[in-house]
Amino acid sequence: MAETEINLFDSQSVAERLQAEALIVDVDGFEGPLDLLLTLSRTQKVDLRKISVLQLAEQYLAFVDKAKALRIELAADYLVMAAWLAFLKSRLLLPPDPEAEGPSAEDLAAHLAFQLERLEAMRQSAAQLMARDQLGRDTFARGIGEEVERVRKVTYTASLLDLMQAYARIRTRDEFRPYAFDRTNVFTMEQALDRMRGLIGFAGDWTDIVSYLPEGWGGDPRRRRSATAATFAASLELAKQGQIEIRQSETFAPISIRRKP
Amino acid sequence: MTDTPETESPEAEDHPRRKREKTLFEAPPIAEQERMVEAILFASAEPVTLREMEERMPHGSDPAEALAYLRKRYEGRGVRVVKVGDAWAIRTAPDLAFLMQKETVETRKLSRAAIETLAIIAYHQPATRAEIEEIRGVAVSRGTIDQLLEMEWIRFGRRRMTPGRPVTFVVTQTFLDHFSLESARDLPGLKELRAAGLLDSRAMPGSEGPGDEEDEADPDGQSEMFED
Amino acid sequence: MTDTPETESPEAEDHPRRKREKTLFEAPPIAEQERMVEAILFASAEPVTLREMEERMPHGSDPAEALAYLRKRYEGRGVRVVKVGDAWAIRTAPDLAFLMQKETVETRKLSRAAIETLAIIAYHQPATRAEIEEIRGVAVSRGTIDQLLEMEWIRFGRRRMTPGRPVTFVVTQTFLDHFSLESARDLPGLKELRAAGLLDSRAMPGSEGPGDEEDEADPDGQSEMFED
Repeated sequence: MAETEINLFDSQSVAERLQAEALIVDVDGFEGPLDLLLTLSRTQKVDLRKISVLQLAEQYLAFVDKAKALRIELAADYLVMAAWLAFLKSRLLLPPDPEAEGPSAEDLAAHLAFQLERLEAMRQSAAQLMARDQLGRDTFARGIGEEVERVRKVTYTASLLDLMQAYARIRTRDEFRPYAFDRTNVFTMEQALDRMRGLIGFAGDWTDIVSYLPEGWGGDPRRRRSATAATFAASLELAKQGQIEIRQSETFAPISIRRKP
Repeated sequence: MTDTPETESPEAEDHPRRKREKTLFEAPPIAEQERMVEAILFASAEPVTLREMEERMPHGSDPAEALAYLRKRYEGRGVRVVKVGDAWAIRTAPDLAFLMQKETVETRKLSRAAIETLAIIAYHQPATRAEIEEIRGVAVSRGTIDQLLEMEWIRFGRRRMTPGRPVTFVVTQTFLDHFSLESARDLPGLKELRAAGLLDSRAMPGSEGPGDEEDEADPDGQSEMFED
Repeated sequence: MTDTPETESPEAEDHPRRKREKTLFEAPPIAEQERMVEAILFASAEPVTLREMEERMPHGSDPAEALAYLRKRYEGRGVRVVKVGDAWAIRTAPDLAFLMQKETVETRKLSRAAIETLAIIAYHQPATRAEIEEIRGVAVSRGTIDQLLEMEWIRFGRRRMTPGRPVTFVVTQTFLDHFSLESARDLPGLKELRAAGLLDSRAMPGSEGPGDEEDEADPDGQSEMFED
């Protein structure tokens, strides 16, 4: 282990030293612990498949130690990797425990080597990809595009008969139309509001809001419902504006209002 | 292709045109120059002058000659090399212009909502949207009105001089032409529709003929129709 | 040229391909069809599929055959007919890039993370974010994926049928076009990587993490990758 450390931090070429310093000063310059491991593994100058994971783990742990000594904050990912490598290292150094469950240290080491090799392969592939002829740099598309004009023309037709039948349909529908929004039986809140604004000046005492219903709206249940709802909503609006007070003694009891004194 | 120089020779600037046999660097073969002109014309966003071609091509090139070959090559092809002002460009052969336009014509029957809206406007014009909704008993979607406007079967009329000054719709000349009508007044009234067997239910009070009068006369909520 | 129909015949839709001799309307001669394919490809900056060509060409045309002639005609020329996924385009010959300095578009410099992410998606597609992170050993920032999506080099693929139904990413036609690839199969070194097992999904021994989803993913992935 001491040898490795020396190898990494003491007996380096200037370039390597600069690189190592760059590692330490700027952990974020690395794209994660795998990237750092890959860089470290390159110093072994061997086939990634034959890499000594033990040695690699030692280099990594040394790096983390060194970085800590420099009081550089290490990202959690790096520390997790360090812990994992320390674990792996202990497993590799100790004789295998026949009782132990789970994958062997060799399997774990092989997987790490695979991950590194795969990352390296992707790096190389990315470089090969970027070295290909690129559109806009090496090859070019037509400069003066003559885009196809999409002319989607939809013509609608209707005959005079269609028109007349449609009109006849509408005009004769009143007798049997299933549903139509019939305004004759709707009393709007605006109407109620207008009405109450005119009347509220006289309401010094508590008065049941039912008495505010417009004339002719108290009989037919549909009309009464609409007028009551509108009047109630209008009362709330007026209360909100601070013009009136509302009270109700209990649930479903009559609602009374009066002008705000 | 093999002897294409990768960059222009350094003397390219002060080289006198058409004297390439005297230059130090051999110009590329004319076939190669033709390829170059082809690529330049293809990729340029604007027509290219001979001068611009020469500036971009290797030292000693003769774009005019290369262009002449290229033009010949494209004769009768799907695209042609054409002169635009004093510059050159590749353009689609005029007889193939139809390929650059894909027209699909579809004839559809007008939707029920549209035809009803149209009918109401035709019979009641000028009609506001509120009136149309009143008569149809359902809301009129913006799309329906837009469609009829786009077809130029209806247009905006004068604003109604009532609170809110709602816009009104009236039918257009295009509408009248399509339905072979002289005027909207020629539309058959309900009585005639009934006589023609298009209406088989009983007469509605006041539904004698088309036009605004009829609406006013109709007691069934019509007064509210014009509340706006 | 004279007998080119100006519009598609009404039966164009339900016409079975490659049986043009049986149709009512004679297809244009193949030389004429070649001109049409030429015009269509020249006009479009984007690759055009055979289907799109067929839709635009007269009834009974066989753009595939016409295209074969056209490719041959443009062999060795300044522009080439290239295949991009299941579409076709005309592009300048790469050896003439030196002429195009003026046309060169300054591409945004991609970060190392973006380039690697792109490569991982291209070689492993469809790839989930978790897989990309597994390979790179570091979290993929949202911005990286967004940038690639925005450049239209990647798009969303089918969701993986594993718990959480993660989204996958695949490369696009624009990507293939940009890197002069006929299909994702032509990615450099793909065969070697596969032979070396470096495109296998191999889970960390003893973990049941990404391994599970990847097992199922593979057949799916292959089909999507080779869907052209």
